[in-house]
Amino acid sequence: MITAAVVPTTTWYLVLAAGLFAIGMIGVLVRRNPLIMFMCIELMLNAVNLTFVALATELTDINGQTAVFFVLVVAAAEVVVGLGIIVSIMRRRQQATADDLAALKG
Amino acid sequence: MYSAEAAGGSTLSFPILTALVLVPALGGILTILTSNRRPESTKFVALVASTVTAGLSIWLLSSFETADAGFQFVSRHPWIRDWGIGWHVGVDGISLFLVVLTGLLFPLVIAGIDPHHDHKRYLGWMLVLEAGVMGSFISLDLFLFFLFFEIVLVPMYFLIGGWGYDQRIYAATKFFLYTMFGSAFMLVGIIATAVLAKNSLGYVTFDLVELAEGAEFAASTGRWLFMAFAIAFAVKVPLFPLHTWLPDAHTQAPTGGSVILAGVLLKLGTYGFLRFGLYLFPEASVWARPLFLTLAVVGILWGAIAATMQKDLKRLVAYSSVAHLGFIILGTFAFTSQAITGGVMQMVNHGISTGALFLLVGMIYERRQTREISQLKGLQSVAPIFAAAFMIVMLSSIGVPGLNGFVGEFLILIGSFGNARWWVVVGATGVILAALYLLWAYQRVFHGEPDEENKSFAELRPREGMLLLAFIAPIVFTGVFPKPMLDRIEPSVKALVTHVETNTGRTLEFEKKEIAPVEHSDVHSDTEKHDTEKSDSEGHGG
Amino acid sequence: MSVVSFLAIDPLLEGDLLWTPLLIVLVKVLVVFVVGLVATMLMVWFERKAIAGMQNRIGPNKAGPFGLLQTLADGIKLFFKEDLLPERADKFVYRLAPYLSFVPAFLAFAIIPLGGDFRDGNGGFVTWFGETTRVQLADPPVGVLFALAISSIAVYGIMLAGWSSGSKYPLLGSVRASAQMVSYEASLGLSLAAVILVCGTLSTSGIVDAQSSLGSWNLVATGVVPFLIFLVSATAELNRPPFDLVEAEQELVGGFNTEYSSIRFALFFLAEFMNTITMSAFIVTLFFGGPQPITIGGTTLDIPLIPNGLEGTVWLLLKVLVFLYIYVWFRGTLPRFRYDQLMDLGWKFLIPSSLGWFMLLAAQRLADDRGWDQWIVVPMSLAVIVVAFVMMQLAFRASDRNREAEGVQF
Amino acid sequence: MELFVFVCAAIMVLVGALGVVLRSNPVHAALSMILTLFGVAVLFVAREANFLAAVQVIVYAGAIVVLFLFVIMLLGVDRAEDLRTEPLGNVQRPLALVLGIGMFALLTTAVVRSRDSLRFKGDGVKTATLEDADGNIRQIARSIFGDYVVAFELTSVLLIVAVVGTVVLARRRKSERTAS
Amino acid sequence: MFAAETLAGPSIPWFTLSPLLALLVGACVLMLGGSLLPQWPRGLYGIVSAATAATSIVLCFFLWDNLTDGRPETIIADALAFDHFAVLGTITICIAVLLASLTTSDYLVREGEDGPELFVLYIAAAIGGIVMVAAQDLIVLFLGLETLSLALYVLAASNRRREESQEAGLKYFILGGFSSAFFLYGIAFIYGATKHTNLGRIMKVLSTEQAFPRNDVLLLVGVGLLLVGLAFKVAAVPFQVWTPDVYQGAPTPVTSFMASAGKTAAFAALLRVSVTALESRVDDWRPVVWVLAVLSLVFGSVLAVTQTNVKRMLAYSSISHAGFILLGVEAASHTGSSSAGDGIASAMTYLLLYTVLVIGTFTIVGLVAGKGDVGSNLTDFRGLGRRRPALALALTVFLLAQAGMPLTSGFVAKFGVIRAAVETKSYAIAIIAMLASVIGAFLYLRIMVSAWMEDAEGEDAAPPVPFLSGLAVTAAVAFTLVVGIVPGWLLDATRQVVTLAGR
Repeated sequence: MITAAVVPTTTWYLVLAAGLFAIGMIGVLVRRNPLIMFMCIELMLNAVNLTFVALATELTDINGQTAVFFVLVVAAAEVVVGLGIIVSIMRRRQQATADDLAALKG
Repeated sequence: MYSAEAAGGSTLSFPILTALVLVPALGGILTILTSNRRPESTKFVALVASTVTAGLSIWLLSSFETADAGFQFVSRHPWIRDWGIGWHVGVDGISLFLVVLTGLLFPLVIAGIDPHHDHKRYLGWMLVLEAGVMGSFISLDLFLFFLFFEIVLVPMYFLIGGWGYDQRIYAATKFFLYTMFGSAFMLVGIIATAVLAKNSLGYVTFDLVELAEGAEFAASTGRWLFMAFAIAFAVKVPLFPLHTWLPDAHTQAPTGGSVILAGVLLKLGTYGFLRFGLYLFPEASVWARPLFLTLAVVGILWGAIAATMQKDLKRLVAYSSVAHLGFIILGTFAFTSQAITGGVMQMVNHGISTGALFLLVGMIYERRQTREISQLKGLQSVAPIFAAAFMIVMLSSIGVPGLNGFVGEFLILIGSFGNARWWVVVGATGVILAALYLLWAYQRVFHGEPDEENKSFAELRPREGMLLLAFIAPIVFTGVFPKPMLDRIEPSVKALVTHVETNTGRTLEFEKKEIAPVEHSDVHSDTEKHDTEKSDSEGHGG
Repeated sequence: MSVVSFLAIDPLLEGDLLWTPLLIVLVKVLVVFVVGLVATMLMVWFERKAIAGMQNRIGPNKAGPFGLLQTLADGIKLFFKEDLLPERADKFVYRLAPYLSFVPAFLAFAIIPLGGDFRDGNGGFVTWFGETTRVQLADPPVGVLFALAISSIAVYGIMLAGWSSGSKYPLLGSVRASAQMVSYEASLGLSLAAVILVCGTLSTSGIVDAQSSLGSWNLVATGVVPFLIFLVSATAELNRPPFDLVEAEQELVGGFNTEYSSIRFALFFLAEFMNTITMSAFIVTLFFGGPQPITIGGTTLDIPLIPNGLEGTVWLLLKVLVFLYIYVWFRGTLPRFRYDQLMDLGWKFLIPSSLGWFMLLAAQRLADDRGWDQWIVVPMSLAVIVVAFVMMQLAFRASDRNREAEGVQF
Repeated sequence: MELFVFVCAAIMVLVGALGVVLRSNPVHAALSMILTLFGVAVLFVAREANFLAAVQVIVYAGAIVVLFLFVIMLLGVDRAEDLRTEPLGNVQRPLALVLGIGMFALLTTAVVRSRDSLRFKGDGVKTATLEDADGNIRQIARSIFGDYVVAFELTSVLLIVAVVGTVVLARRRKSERTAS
Repeated sequence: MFAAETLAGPSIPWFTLSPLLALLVGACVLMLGGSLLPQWPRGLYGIVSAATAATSIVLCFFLWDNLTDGRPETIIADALAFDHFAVLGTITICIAVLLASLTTSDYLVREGEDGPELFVLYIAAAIGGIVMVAAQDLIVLFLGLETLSLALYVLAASNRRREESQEAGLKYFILGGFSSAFFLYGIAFIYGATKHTNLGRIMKVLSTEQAFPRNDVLLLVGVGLLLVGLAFKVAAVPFQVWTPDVYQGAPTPVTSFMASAGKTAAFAALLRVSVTALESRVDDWRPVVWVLAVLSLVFGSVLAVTQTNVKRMLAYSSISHAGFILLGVEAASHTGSSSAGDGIASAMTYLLLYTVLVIGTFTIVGLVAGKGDVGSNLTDFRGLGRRRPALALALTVFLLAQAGMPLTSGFVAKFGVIRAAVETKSYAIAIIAMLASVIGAFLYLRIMVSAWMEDAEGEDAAPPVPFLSGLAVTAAVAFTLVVGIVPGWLLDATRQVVTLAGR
């Protein structure tokens, strides 16, 4: 079978996570649909999770994994609240984008 | 010299200074609490409070030990122990007459000038203002001083903004921001002073006497700190080029406000220079001397020239204030006891005469609803007594011998001629200019044939006459017989000058033959002069 | 290595890869897949036949003996039908959805112990061709969670199918179905938690291993309540009657798959029946000892003639059949729920009850560990539950009143 | 094998993430996100975090994205937006790109530069073994109920907030309905 | 197959947690009561909520006394710190809950609504905030932060009749989530660099590590990300973009709560993390704080002046206040000097005083704005001095205090931080701060001018000030003045917050 000469190290994971984080960040900055922006935030959280898990193995310390567990809980709660807000605002106006929300200037 | 133990030559068991602050403050609160439906009760309360204060200040004057140079009636109580802040108050010859002036001016203003609307709030603010001013003059704690210094802003702001003329809000805001801008530096300076003094004192304190006598700063540190204080005072004085708020504030303020502003508020700055500049940072103030002398002279000339060009009578008086205060600063930074004594005298004199001038301008406005010089004409023929009163006050302001203005100005010029000759020479032209613009204004307003509108100009009413008399009496008395005042001022001033001399190791006094001190600082080093210019330009930038 | 360990902790895959074990694994995969398909076919036949019996009909009887090949025939027919693609459909998702529905159904089956010898501490291992293994496609260490994860993915198939059809009825049907599935997943998970609590492991083979005798079947060990809740939730999860609102023809035409036809429709159909089988097997695994033979008081009912290695499979089959019959029975007898009743049942009854029961078990467990007096613990926990229940009922009543008085929508 | 898994998962993650950012249709974006989530879950498994992988799928794929889809479908915002006409301004998009790349560069530098300095080691992460299949879970449990018990209890408050918050946001009174 | 080993959790000092537990009980009572008894008397929810907070405050006083004898310690597996710092923060946040509950009660009446939800959210947010204040572990801190933030998002969006409110909620939410991600990534990096999320252990690791050549890149990037996250929460420039919109859009009582409790918690966390865990890296993060402080001071004040809406003005002014508090943080960073503690003490004192001030101010703004928070423009304040002299006077006191006038608590607060800065020889920043406060003063003057010196076009009959709001305002004014006149006791007390647990 494949005798893998190259084994992905922790750094690979961390760089991948960094990439994911950056993509999420760009997404938040360029997209104007609040739902998508929100998804991008979730991507960023996922990048953090990946970082934690990769580090936990590298440091041989379980607490990194525990942290991910809490992040998952937080993400879930955040989604509930965030979608609640989005629904309550979009129920008024379909197709609201972040730029349309201009009742508040700035 | 000054020390906490030796202080208090005259001891009263009654905490008279504390009372001087508390009585008007409580009066102010009481005024606010009086019923809306009975305006006369409001005025009564306010009058009682201010009169009691006046009485107290007279009592203070009478029990003042003439020969004692130290602080008297000292009262000390810890307040915020954590920060080394205490209620430390006392008066000496320098502050005595300012306190008395404050005590006497307020009842006159309250009794004599009608604010036209919202009496209750007006009187309330007036009394709070009085408390603040009193507090500033008697504080011997840096923190306490700053506190009162700032508190004064609020009532003054409301007085100008609430009862002033058309541009009142602009003027009030300008006044507030300028002063606060200065205080910002002062607060940092105060804190830095206390904190840095910890190195030599071993503990943090804001006590003026302890700091002045005990703390030692490196020369450069002292200079920075001094400049921080100086900016605040320079704004308040106001010293050129920070004076631009003053004409606006004076012009837009209600008459009462103008009188108080000119009478006592501006003195906070000049007093501050003496008390917190010279006393606290002798070395630095000697170092900064050329700068301030120059600014003072420029202020004198600028004020005079600007006054000449004014069309508004009140603005003219306001600019004359700038010039007068330049003299006071000139005297202060001459560092001779004569000149400083003259400066202190002049503070009081200016308070009285310019206050009276504003009062008179206010009366003109009451009658004519205008202050434009061009609109006024020939008032002398319709209201001769009024014109006479105006004349006396104006002459006092010019500094004609026999009236109080002369004594102060003369002392300043004589005292500083020795060691600040060229500045004096230039500054003295300000006296001539003052005569010029005031007399010219008088001529335009009072001489000639009254036109239709000025025909009905009413003569001085008895009540107004009484009020003016209260101003004119001290003008004449001091002009003829200044000795009692000088006796009380001089010891403290001498002590102050000695303090400066011992701390700088230089002789400033009694070197009138030579222009030594000037050379002194010239000789001192070229770099130092350089520094002066630098901080000068920085002062402009700020 | 670690990836492998997730899919199957299997001695076969430890160390170097050799051909024999790989072959065994491949065979396992193939067998499970084929058995799955065939079982589905039979299940359809079984259901039709059984319901026909209940309704005094004959049912399919033409194709093959007893109509056994009817499903096959239907399948072939569907396979050759035209594949319709609605114009307003989101083409990619429309094509993807059936697979999203079909694949999880089979994946979930992978973790069910299909047999093996669990007696005498054997741990379910059997030895074939000199290799020791489990009769189970994969045994991930988080097996139960894996099942939950898979079942939560199954939602997507339905949801996306409805959405991508580009038509209102399928959309409504799919939203209904997925809401229903998400809701009941909560109570499903909570009753599952009771099992995990009692067994102390997440691995399915571990759970089976723990149920060595009738008394230690989780049905008994957890008290019957979690099982009942699980059964009800599972039925709802499967969108089967009486919770088959997805396909409420009167309201929604045909539900989420209205627009589908041909082989894609067949895939949904297949997935549904496959899910039923998987769920039954799962119930058996969790609560009825899976392939464990029935053991009462140390006496094991031994099926003669069948070797121990295969006997487990037979037991499993028997037990699963019971549940399959129960599902058919449900279908034949129970009327359909109304949607609000469905949600009320799920949120207001099943979830609180399963949570309450879980707490009770946990308290029990704690008391055991710490050696507390059971006579105090049990009444106290019961009292707490009763109080909570009463309060909840009061709250429901209050909210009903509010709804009427103020017109609160929710 | 490891490499293969990593590369596959990484591609899933990145393609999914790009899909979220670039796809114009919210539903497709959500589906892309599922791809990413699965990729991350696979990577979790590759890093011995079996429990987390399962939880990741259950919570994210099973609940979060479903909620997203619900919202998209309920609000009817599922039509594709034209990305070009998104009112972004001329500066913002390149600026965001630059920022994002800068962030990526920064983070990458950080992790690469410090790859040898991760020298603090803990007590070890238990992997699933034949003998102790639940080792990882037990370890996490010990950590949650030991060192992080406060955090765990706090999650209850967090969830209460979420629930109460949703009630606040969702509840409508008759008066509002008629008003709006 | 029962697990052989039983789990022995950490011991839990119940009494130490009592303020938190009291809040929790209060929230439960509100929720249960609210759902079980359909018709509560109006205002009762608010009173229960306020009483809960008051109980918590009282318990805090007991704890404070206990601590005076004992030493600060870390509790529950070192996850929470129990020290004066934490107790003071708890008191501050509870005061915010107390006052905001009172005013919210009237707000609900004004809006024609009722219900316990907002109060539950206040209390839950407070719990999150208190945990942040006491958190000795980054993960715990993060959860506290999220609890607080989520509650605030909802609160901001809670007025469903006003679109601005919901927009505020959405904006706050998106940007808040964004910043949380940064914060969390920072935690991950710090964890990577030190293997710990516990502040005390991080500190130990970092301080013992100094001996051999160190590679701090990961740690520093982590700290940077962490600071970005926290700077978002405290609304420091350049991470302030959300503040004006959210402050303006959110219901006014909520704004006041946000500005007080939210800021307190975030700043306390910032202080604790930076001073405890990152003590040995002060030189690295101090410049960041310095820059943040200066930018916040300058931009907060300058931008405030250009606004015409009072809520927006106050939002910008709160940014400027954040700059002031950062001044304290900066001072606290000079850990080597003997006066670093003054930074901590002064920042915490500032937060306490600002809490009361800002709630008082916003309460009055809310009362003036009236139903639907419509009238919060500067023009709406015209003639307030004539219509409602008492209210205008109270507003004046608050504004003067915010401007830092002597004899008000605002002066004590500013004096404290300036002093701390000066003691650590940060003269430049001290002067910038004072100048910023001058610019800020202009802003407060504008409001005062509107209230006192300009007259409204139409003299409408002013509705009376509702009782509970009046109570809150009176209490706040009294506190502001009392502290301004006799601050000694407070300073004596807050001096003790310097000793952080586990440091």
